[in-house]
Amino acid sequence: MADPSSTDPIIELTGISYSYPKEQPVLKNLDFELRKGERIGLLAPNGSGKTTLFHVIMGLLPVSEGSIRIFGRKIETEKDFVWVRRKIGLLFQDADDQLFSPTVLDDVAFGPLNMGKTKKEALSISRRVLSFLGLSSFEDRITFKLSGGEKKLVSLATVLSMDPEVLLLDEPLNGLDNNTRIKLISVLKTIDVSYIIISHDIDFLLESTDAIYTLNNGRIEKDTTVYVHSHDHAHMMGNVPHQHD
Amino acid sequence: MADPSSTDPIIELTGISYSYPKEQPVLKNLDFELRKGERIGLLAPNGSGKTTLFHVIMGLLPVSEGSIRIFGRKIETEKDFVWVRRKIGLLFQDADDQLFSPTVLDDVAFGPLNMGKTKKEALSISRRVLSFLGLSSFEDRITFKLSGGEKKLVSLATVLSMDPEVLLLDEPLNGLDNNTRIKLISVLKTIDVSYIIISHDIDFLLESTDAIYTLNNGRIEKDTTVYVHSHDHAHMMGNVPHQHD
Amino acid sequence: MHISEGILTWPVLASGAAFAIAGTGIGLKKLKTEDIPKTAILSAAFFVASLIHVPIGPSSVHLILNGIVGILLGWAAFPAIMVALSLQALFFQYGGITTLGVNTMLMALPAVLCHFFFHPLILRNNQFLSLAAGFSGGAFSVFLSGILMAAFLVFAQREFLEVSLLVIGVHIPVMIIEGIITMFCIGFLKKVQPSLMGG
Amino acid sequence: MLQEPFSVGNSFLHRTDPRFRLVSALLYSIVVAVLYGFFSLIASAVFSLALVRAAGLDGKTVLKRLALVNGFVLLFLLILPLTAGGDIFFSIGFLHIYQPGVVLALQIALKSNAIIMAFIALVSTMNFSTLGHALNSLGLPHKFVFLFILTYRYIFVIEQEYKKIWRSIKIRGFSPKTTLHCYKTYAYMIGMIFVKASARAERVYRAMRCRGFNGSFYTLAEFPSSGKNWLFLFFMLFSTFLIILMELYFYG
Ligand SMILES: Nc1ncnc2c1ncn2[C@@H]1O[C@H](COP(=O)(O)OP(=O)(O)OP(=O)(O)O)[C@@H](O)[C@H]1O
Ligand SMILES: Nc1ncnc2c1ncn2[C@@H]1O[C@H](COP(=O)(O)OP(=O)(O)OP(=O)(O)O)[C@@H](O)[C@H]1O
Ligand SMILES: [Mg+2]
Ligand SMILES: [Mg+2]
Repeated sequence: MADPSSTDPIIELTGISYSYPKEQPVLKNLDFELRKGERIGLLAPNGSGKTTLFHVIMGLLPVSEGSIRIFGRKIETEKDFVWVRRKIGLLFQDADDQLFSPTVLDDVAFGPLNMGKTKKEALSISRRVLSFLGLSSFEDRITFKLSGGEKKLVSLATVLSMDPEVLLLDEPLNGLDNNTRIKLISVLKTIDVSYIIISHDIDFLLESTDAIYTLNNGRIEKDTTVYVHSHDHAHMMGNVPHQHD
Repeated sequence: MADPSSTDPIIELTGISYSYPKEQPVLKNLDFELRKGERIGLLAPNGSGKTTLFHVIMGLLPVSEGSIRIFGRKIETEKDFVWVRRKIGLLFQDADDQLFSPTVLDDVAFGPLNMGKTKKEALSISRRVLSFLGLSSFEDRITFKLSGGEKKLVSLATVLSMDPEVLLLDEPLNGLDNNTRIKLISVLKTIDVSYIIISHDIDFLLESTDAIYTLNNGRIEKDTTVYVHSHDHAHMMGNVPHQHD
Repeated sequence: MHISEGILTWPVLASGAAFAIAGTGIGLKKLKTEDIPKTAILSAAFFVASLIHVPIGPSSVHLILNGIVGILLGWAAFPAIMVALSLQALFFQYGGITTLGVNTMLMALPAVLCHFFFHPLILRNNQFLSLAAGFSGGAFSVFLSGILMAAFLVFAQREFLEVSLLVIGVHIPVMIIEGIITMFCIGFLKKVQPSLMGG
Repeated sequence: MLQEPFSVGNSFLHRTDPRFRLVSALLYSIVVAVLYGFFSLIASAVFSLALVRAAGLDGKTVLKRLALVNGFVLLFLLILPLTAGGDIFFSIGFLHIYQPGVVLALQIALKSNAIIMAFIALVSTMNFSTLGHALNSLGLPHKFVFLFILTYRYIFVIEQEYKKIWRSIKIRGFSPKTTLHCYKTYAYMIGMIFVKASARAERVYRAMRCRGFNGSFYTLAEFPSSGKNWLFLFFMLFSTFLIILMELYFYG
């Protein structure tokens, strides 16, 4: 991978402030930059504004101050953000929020259709993405009835079908069982996009990103804390109840 | 702590089967026992029926077959379950489901009021529980504006204010940051109740329970798999991006 | 679709209230306690629908959805709609106390009729028939509400004739949009959660 | 999006027993709804305004609400003077402004605003748990109150589901147009809101049952029976009665 600092910035936030109506500011004069090829982790306490930051980047929350540049272009109006949303894919914190069509195929094809693809193109793109994620057999499943892990993977498919150049992943492993985690991690290793991952799981971040940032007092900071880091060893749990400390 | 196997069973399930209307059975001829003082973990894949099991114990889903005994008493009618719900507290998987009153204090006092306490008693119980959880300043916050972690703690307060003898905790750590996790774990260590915890986090279960079970094909089994278990060492992450494998 | 406070005369207000109370009484009687949460959901959805604007040409209209509420609830549409309208009055001061009866009538009566005409057709296994019934239900209920509204106005005051005609005219495009949306929505529910459609 | 800006406050009205407020609001509104005389109409508009002042509400917010609600009234104000017939008030070119139309339109405007202001001052100043409590103790059918309270709770659930689905639709490049694809998307969104909200409704109801809910509502809000409540009721009834007298004297 090329040294990121030498490549073009994809996302540039300067002096961003955001507060929910009638609340204290959540983001305060925040600066941030993501360059092509970078893979960044974001680890910060509950309520510190991580999700808010992602939603600001996508133009889902209107900032009061500061400037946003995406691929060098200044983003100001809703129309600009419509363009941004084709370049950047957001995986919501809660997979339940992402799916709304009756079947999986409908949902994955929704993005491409909005981008002006014909039905045929949209279908072939969707099938390709589903098969890449090993979800080909899911086409006709009812989205509402998928299990938590399945919903997460299909949500990722709906994002990937728009062929984004950057991914924003908001707690992608949340509530997933071990098999689904492993699958998701291997997918992240395969696809060739820049991404930012929000997670509370330091081991996962250490494994899948190149740098970890944190959010503190509404600003993004490089993370300089010492982490307790895990090394694995095998351990038998079983018929005999026993205690750990 | 007394050896649990010698104490009275609190929850006894025998031959329980449950299927959602027009679906395949989720629980099939399931047997399970929880004794006083026991602390049990339940680790099983997404969709295997863990949440369903908890809801069956609380009488929220009517079983078609099998028998339920709580504190030795045979539970059959809705009236029996009303009694059960005073003894057993359920923390829902999704905190959004649990909070429905406008303010935190209203919500925490809801249970005691329904149990026939006077307003004054209900208030003093609620304040006591909130202060025990370090949430005293939350009293007048609007429940649906809390952050994810705050909602979880307040949900726990609504359960504890009913003074249950057993807790059923459905993925209590889900989406919580490290500080909130530590807080919750320390609360679990302080309170003197038996509990069952559903979680996908093996480290957490190893630390806070005495035995781990799994759900397989609709039945509960003692878990005999070998777990990769973590030992901690300090690790510095910081200004210099670096890679792990 | 509301008639505001202060427009109708007392005989119209009183008879509207009387009919609405009767309808709500029947609805409550038929409503089983364990079905109240489901009814409340539809009532809340009816409330929120009025905040959703759909585009039509360069302009937009807000949704009404009394057709689908009626199809799914039957007589329970009366209490559901009355509750939703009370809350709208509480939150936005749309409608109001004295017009609650009239407004409930003009929304709920078409909804209940819709249930009796179209629900059996929608339950059929014939895809085309159920979609057609969905469209007709959505369009019919809005149309009838428009007619009822006009009728209430004209009963109150002969001079309201022109306003009434305008009201009916405005509702024609809304009718078509509600028809289309109800149709797709029924298709969605039949596929995703048939149990919501009742049996 | 959904807010109850008037329910917070500590005015005398906020502290009055909600049952007394509801009953007096109902009686007062019914009386105003049937007024015709300008004297009594203006008097009641002034009285309602005084109530709003007494409730100590933010004037700007109240005005915004009134402006919104007056849309329908505006329709009458614009059309009636042109179409009502009868005596011509004055003419602009070929446009005749009819006197009965002007009178009717003005009556409507005054009545509407008087009733709405009273409603804001007396009823919108309750939060929902007090309102539910009031409805309960006024003897409304149990099922109705239960439905009312649950609906209130679910409005926020549905609003949240709506916002979330809408976000998801937006990030996938959707922009509303008059096309079938667009209407279908709206229909799917509404269908999904129904389905998800029902599932959540079911779970919230379970959570309520877990905490011993059995259909009756208790509230922490205290409204001790005090002479002040009765004094308030008497004052409201007396004012309403005065307005009736005015109507009879000047119009009847
Ligand atoms: N719609 C909203 N209205 C008002 N305040 C909000 C809203 N959404 C979030 N907040 C508040 O903004 C702050 C930041 O929320 P955000 O969801 O961005 O946090 P987060 O870092 O993603 O937390 P978590 O780890 O729990 O997901 C919190 O204090 C939260 O309570
Ligand atoms: N209301 C429902 N109607 C129909 N099927 C349901 C319903 N709720 C759950 N199921 C199905 O029952 C099965 C078990 O669900 P349950 O929620 O108990 O799983 P779980 O083990 O808690 O999973 P997770 O780890 O994702 O929380 C799943 O296949 C699920 O799709
Ligand atoms: Mg978040
Ligand atoms: Mg679960």
